[in-house]
Amino acid sequence: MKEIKFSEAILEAIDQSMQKDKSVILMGLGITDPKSIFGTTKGLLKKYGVKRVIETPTSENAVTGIALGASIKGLKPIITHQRVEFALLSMEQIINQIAKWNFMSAGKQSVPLVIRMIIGKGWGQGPQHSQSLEVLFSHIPGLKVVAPSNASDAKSLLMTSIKEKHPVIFFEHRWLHDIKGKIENKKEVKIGKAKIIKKGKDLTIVSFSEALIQVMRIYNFLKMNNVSAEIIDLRSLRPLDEKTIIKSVSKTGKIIVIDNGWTKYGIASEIISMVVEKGFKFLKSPPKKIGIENISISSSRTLAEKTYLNSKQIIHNIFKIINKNIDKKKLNEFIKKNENDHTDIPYQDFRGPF
Amino acid sequence: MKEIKFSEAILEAIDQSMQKDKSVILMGLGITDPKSIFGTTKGLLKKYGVKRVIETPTSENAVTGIALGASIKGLKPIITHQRVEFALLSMEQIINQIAKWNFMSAGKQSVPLVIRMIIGKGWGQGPQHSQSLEVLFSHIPGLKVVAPSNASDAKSLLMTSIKEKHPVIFFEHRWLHDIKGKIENKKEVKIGKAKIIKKGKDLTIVSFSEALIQVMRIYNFLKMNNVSAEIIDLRSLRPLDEKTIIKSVSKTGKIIVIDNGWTKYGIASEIISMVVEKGFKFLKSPPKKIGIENISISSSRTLAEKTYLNSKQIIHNIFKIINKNIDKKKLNEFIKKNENDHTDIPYQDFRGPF
Amino acid sequence: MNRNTKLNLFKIVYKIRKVEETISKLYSENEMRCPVHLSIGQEAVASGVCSNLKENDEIISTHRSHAHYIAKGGNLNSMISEIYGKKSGCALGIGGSMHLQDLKKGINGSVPIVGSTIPIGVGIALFNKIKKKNNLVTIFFGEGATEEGVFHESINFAALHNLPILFVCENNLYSVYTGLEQRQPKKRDLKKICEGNSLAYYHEDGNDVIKVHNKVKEIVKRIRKNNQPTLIELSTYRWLEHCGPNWDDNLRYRPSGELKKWIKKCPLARIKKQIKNKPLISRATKQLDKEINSAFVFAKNSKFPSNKIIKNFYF
Amino acid sequence: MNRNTKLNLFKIVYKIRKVEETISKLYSENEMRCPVHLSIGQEAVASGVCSNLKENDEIISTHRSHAHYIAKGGNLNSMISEIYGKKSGCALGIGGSMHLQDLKKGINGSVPIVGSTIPIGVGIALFNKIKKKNNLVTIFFGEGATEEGVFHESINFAALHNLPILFVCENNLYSVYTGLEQRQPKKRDLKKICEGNSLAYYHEDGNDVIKVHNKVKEIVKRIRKNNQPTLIELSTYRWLEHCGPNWDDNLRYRPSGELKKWIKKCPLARIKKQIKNKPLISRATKQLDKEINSAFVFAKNSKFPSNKIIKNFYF
Ligand SMILES: Cc1ncc(C[n+]2csc(CCOP(=O)(O)OP(=O)(O)O)c2C)c(N)n1
Ligand SMILES: Cc1ncc(C[n+]2csc(CCOP(=O)(O)OP(=O)(O)O)c2C)c(N)n1
Ligand SMILES: [Mg+2]
Ligand SMILES: [Mg+2]
Repeated sequence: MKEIKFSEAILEAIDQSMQKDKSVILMGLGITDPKSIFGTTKGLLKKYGVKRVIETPTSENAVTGIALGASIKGLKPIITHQRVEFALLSMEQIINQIAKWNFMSAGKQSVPLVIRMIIGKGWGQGPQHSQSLEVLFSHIPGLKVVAPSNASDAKSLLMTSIKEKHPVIFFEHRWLHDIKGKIENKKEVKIGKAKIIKKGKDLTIVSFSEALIQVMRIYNFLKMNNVSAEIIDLRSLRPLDEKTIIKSVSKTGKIIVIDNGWTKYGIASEIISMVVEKGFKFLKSPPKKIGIENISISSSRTLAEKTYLNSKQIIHNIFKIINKNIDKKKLNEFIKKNENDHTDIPYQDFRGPF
Repeated sequence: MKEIKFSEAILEAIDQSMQKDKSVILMGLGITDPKSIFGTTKGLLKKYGVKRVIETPTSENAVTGIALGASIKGLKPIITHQRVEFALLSMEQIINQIAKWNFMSAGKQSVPLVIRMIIGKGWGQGPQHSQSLEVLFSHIPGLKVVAPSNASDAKSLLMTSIKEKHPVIFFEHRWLHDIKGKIENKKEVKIGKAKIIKKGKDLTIVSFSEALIQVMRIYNFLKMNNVSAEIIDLRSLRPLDEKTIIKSVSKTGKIIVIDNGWTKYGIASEIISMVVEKGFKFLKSPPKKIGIENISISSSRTLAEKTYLNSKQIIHNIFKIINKNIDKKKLNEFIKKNENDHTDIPYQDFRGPF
Repeated sequence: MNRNTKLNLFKIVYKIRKVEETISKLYSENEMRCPVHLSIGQEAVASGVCSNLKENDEIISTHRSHAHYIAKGGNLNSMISEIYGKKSGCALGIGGSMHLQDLKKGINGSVPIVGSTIPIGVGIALFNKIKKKNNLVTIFFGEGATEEGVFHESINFAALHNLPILFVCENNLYSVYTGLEQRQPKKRDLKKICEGNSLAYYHEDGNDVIKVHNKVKEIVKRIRKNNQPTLIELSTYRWLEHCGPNWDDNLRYRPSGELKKWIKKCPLARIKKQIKNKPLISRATKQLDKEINSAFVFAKNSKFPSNKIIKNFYF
Repeated sequence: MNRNTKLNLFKIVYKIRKVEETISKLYSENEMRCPVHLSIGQEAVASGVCSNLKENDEIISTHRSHAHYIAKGGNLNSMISEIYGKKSGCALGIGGSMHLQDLKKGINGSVPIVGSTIPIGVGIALFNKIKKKNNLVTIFFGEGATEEGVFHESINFAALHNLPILFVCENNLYSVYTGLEQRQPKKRDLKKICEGNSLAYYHEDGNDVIKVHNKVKEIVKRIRKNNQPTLIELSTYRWLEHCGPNWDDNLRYRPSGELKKWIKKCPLARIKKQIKNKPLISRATKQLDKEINSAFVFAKNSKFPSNKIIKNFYF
C-alpha cells in the first residue's frame, strides 16, 4: 500500500474517474491554474482537454445551474469551490433545484453531480474564509453530504460520489490536504457508512473531517490513562450511519461528538438527538458536543486560537463524561510535546496564504 | 383588547415602527402592490412615500446587500421575501456579510436589519414554495431568528426586531396570516424568550410558528384524556430560551418537539440535544421530535398531505411518550370533528393561489 | 408564408388560448388546487418560437409555462392531469402547473423560481456541445428574470463558450403587479446589455405570431450555423391576473386603458384575420376543442397518485 | 495641473508602493500571518481616484484594499497593525489585511468575497440619498467581480434610483491566475453593459495617475451634479502574485514578456518623471519612509488583542 497525500488522493480519484467515464467533467475557478486547487486538479487539463476541464468565470450561481443542466442530460460534473463561503452564492441552485430535480422530474432525471467545498482555517483567514457550514446542506432532503478525514477515504468516497446517481456535497478541510495516508484500494467506501477507527468500551467519540485529526492527536493520552475510547469517523453526514453509532453507544453508554463547526443547530446536535431518541436506554451519562465557539473566527492568531477546537478542551470533556480525574502535570506535558506552537497552522512548515 | 389578524398585526408593527422612527424603511418585491404581501404592507407607500417604501427589482441578492449598506449607516431596513426560497439567492449576503458585519467592523457598526421570510404551504405550492429552512439561519452566529405563532407575539416581536441593533430573521408562516388573535399591548416580547402556553405536568411539548397551531388543535383531546401537557411556544429560535425548556422538563421529565420543517439536522434536533446535555438527569423517557417528512413537498394534495404534520401523528407520539393507550374510537371522532376536509388548506374558505 | 404554416400557427395560438380559458373557467371548481400562471394574451410568443424548433430541440421554462409546453408539443392529457394533481400528470402530480415537462418533446421542465432555469438551460447546451449533439436549446423567461444576477452570469458563460442557445425574453411589462418603471431605469437597454456580453439581440412584436415565426426562423438558422447565443425580446402583454384564473384590471395596478389597447392587439384575432379562410379555421378549432375537452375529462377521471411513489425518488 | 497636486499624487503613489514593498519584504518573518493581496503596479488607480474625494466621501473595497485604504487617508499605523493581528489594528486584529476600514476617513471596509461589497456600497449611497447627505460613494472592485451576478443587479438598482456612485473597475486582466479569455467572451464590452443599464461609462489608462486624476475629477463633478451613477474602468496590472508577497512570473500563467511590458509602464516611475524636481521628491520620500517605517515598528510593538473583546460583539 502506498502512502500519498489527501490532496493527491483527491487528484487520483478525479483522474481515474475521468479516465473511466467520459461523462465526468470538471468546472471551477482555478482548476486549470498553476496551483490547481491545492494540487487536486493538477495535469487534468492537459490530459482531458478544455472540453472536460472547464475553468469558469467568477459566477458561482450560474456555474452551479449550468452543471445541473449538464448533469440531467448525462454528464457528471464536479464543481470546486476554493472556500465553502463562495458556494453560498449558489444556495438557491443547490437547495431548490439540485436537491429536488430528481423528485421534480418525477424520477425521470437524476443529478449525478459533485460539489467540492473546501473549508479554510488558519493563517489569519478571518471570518469569511473559515466557516464549515456542513449543516446547511445536511438538512436538505435530496442531497448527500460527505466529509472524509483521510486520504484513503477521500479517494474512495470521491470516486463513489462521482459514480453516484444523485448530488453529493463533498467537504474537504484544507488542513487535511497535506496529510499523508495509506490508500486501501480494495474496499469501496459507500456513502452513508461510518468507520470505527478505534475500538473501545468506556465511551464513544464521534467525529469527522479535520476534527477527527484533533481527536486522534489526543488518543495516546487516553491510552496512557487507560481510557478505552471507541472512535467513530462519520465520513458521511447525510445519510448518517445511525446504526454504527447506536451500536457503539449500546456498548459504551457514553458519547461525545467533536464537531468541525459551530455547535448550535450543528452537525453534533443531530447526532446527539438521534442517539437519545433511539438509544436512550443505553445512555449512562449526559451526551456532550463540542465544536468551535459559536462566534466568528478572527484573523489574529490570539483570537483565532480561542475559537478553534483544542486538545485540552477535548480531553477535559472526555474525562468529565467518564467521571475520571486528570493528572494535570501529565496533561500539560502531553500537550506541550504534541501541540504546534501556533494554532493558526497545522504543521510547522505550513504557510499561508491562500 | 382588540382582536386582529396576524397579518394586521404585522402591518401595525411596521406602521407604528415607521411612525416612531424615521430610519425604518421597507424594501421588497410586491410591498407596494395591490396585494401588499398578504396585506402586511397595505397603505404604507401612501403614508410614508417612495423614499421609505421601496419596491424592488427581482434582485434578491443585491437588495439584501443594499439593505445591509443602508443599515450600517443608520437606516433600519425591513426586507420582505414572499417565500423563504427566494431568500436563498441572498445567502451569501446574509451569512458572510450581515451576520458578521458587527464583528468585522470590530463593533463600530451594527446591522439593525429585519428580513421577513414567508413560509408557503398548501394549495399545491409544490417543492419550491413550501420549505421552512429556519435552521439554515439559526445555525449562524450573529443572526437572531424568530418565528411567532400568533398575532400578539408577531406584533410585539416584529416591533422589537425592528428596534433591535442586530439583524433578525423574521419567519411568518402564511397559514398564520389570517388567524385572529387578541393583542396584548402591554408587554413587550423580548427576542429570546419562550412562552408557556399551557401549564402541565405529564410532558413538555415544544413547538413554534404554525406547528404550534397544529399542536393546539389537539390540545382538547389531551385534556379529554387527562393528559396534562405543558406547551411551550419558542417564539425565538436563536437565541433559544434554554432555561424555560429545561425548567419545564425538570418538572415533566418528558419532551416532544413539534417542528415546522424537516427533522434531520433540524430545529428540533438542537432542542433535544440541548435538553439532553443540560437536563439529562430529569429525563424519564426518550425525547421525541416530529416534523414534516424528510422529503420534498408535492403539489398534489394526496401526496402533500402525507408530508405535512397531522393531528393523529402528533397524538400518537404524545401518548407513546407518556405510555398511555389511546381510545381509537374517541380519537377518530375527535379527528373527524376538528380537522379540515383538505390538508392543503388551513380553513375551508382558504383559496390559493399565491 | 404558405397557408399550411399559417394554419399551423393559428392552431397553436388557438390551442393555448382555449386551454388557458378552460383552466380559467374551471378553476373555481377547486379541483385544480395549485397556483396557475396563465398565458392569455401572450400566445404568439411560444407559438412563433416553437414552430421553428425540431422535436429534439430542447426548451426550458418558468412559472408561466403552459404556452411553451403546448407550443413545443407537450402531451395535453399529461399537462391537464398535472394541474389536477393526478398520477397521469407529466410529473405524476408532484409539481402542478409550475413544473410542466415532457422529455420526449424536449420540454425539460419549468420551475417557479424567477431566473433559475436560465443557467440550467445553458448547462443543457453545454452538454450538447460536449457531446456533439445538434439540438438547439431555447430558454424562456420573463423580463423580470433579467433583473436576476444569474441571467447576466449565464449569458456571459453562454457567449464565452459559443453555446447554441436562443434566449427568449417575454416582455409583458410586469413582474407580478410591478411595472417596469419601478424595477429598471428608464433608459435600460437590453440590446446593449446583450451585445456587451457578445450575444446577438433581436426584438419583435410578440403579439404577431407570423412576425415572431419569421424572425425566429432566421435567428434559429443563424444560431445553428455559427453557434452564437442569441436573445430575442418579444413585447407582449398578460391579460389576466399574474397568478390565478381571473381578470384583475379592477386592481388598477396597470394604467387605465392599457389592457384594452393590448386586447386590441389580440394575437389570436390577428392570425385569424391573416388566414381569412373561415371553414378551415372552424374545422381546426372544432378538432382542437374536442382534444382539449377530452384532456380535461381525462384529467378529472384520473386517479390521484399513491404515496408509494415517493420511495422512487432520492431524498 | 499645478505642482502641488502633482506632488501630492506622487506622494500617494509612492506611499502605497513603499508600504506594499515593505510588507513584501517582511512577510517572510511570519509575523504578518494573514493572506495579503498587494497592489504593486496598480497604485495609480487608488491614488488618482481618491485624490478627488473629500474626507467624508465614502469608499468600500475588496480583498485587494491596501491601496484604496492608503489613498483615502486611512491611518497607517492601524493598517499595519491590523495585518500583524494586533489590537491597535483598524479592526482590532479581527480581520487582517482583507478587512481594512477607517470610518473617520470614509473607508467603510473591505471583504474578501468577490463582488459582495458592490451592493453594500450601493446601500450606503441609498442611505445618503434618503438622508440627504451629499457624500459620494466610490466602490472599488476588480474586473473579476463584474462576472458576479450581484454586480449587474447592483448597477441596475443604482441607475434606477439615480444614486451618486462612482464604480471603479480595476481591470488588471487576471482573476487569481486566470486570464480574461477564460472568463469573458472576446468581444465583451463593459461600456455597452453599463450603458445598457443607464450607467455612464469611462475608460482610462490606470497606470497614469495624472490621467486618472483628471478624468475622475471631471466624472466626480458630473456625478455630484446629476446623480448619474458612473463606472470608470481603469486598465492596470498586478506585478506580484495574486495573494502573497512574492513575484510569480515563473509560474508562467501570464504570457512571457507581459509583466515586463507593464513594468515599463510603472505608475511610480511615470509620475516621478512628470515631476522632475528631484529635491522635492527626495524630501517627500524621506518623510514617507519615516512614517512607514514607524508604522511597522508601531505594529510590531503593539500587543495582541485579548480574547475578552469578543464579548463586545453580537453573536
Ligand atoms: C427568485 C424569485 N423571486 C421572486 C419570485 C416571485 N415571483 C413569481 S413570478 C414573478 C414575476 C416575474 O416576472 P417576469 O419574469 O417578468 O415573468 P411574468 O410573470 O411576467 O411572466 C415573481 C417576482 C420568484 N418566484 N422567484
Ligand atoms: C465569490 C468569490 N469567488 C471566488 C473567490 C476567490 N477569489 C479571491 S480573489 C479573486 C480574484 C478576483 O479577481 P478580480 O475581481 O479581478 O480582483 P483582483 O484580484 O484582480 O484584484 C478570486 C476569484 C472569492 N474570494 N469570492
Ligand atoms: Mg413579466
Ligand atoms: Mg483582476
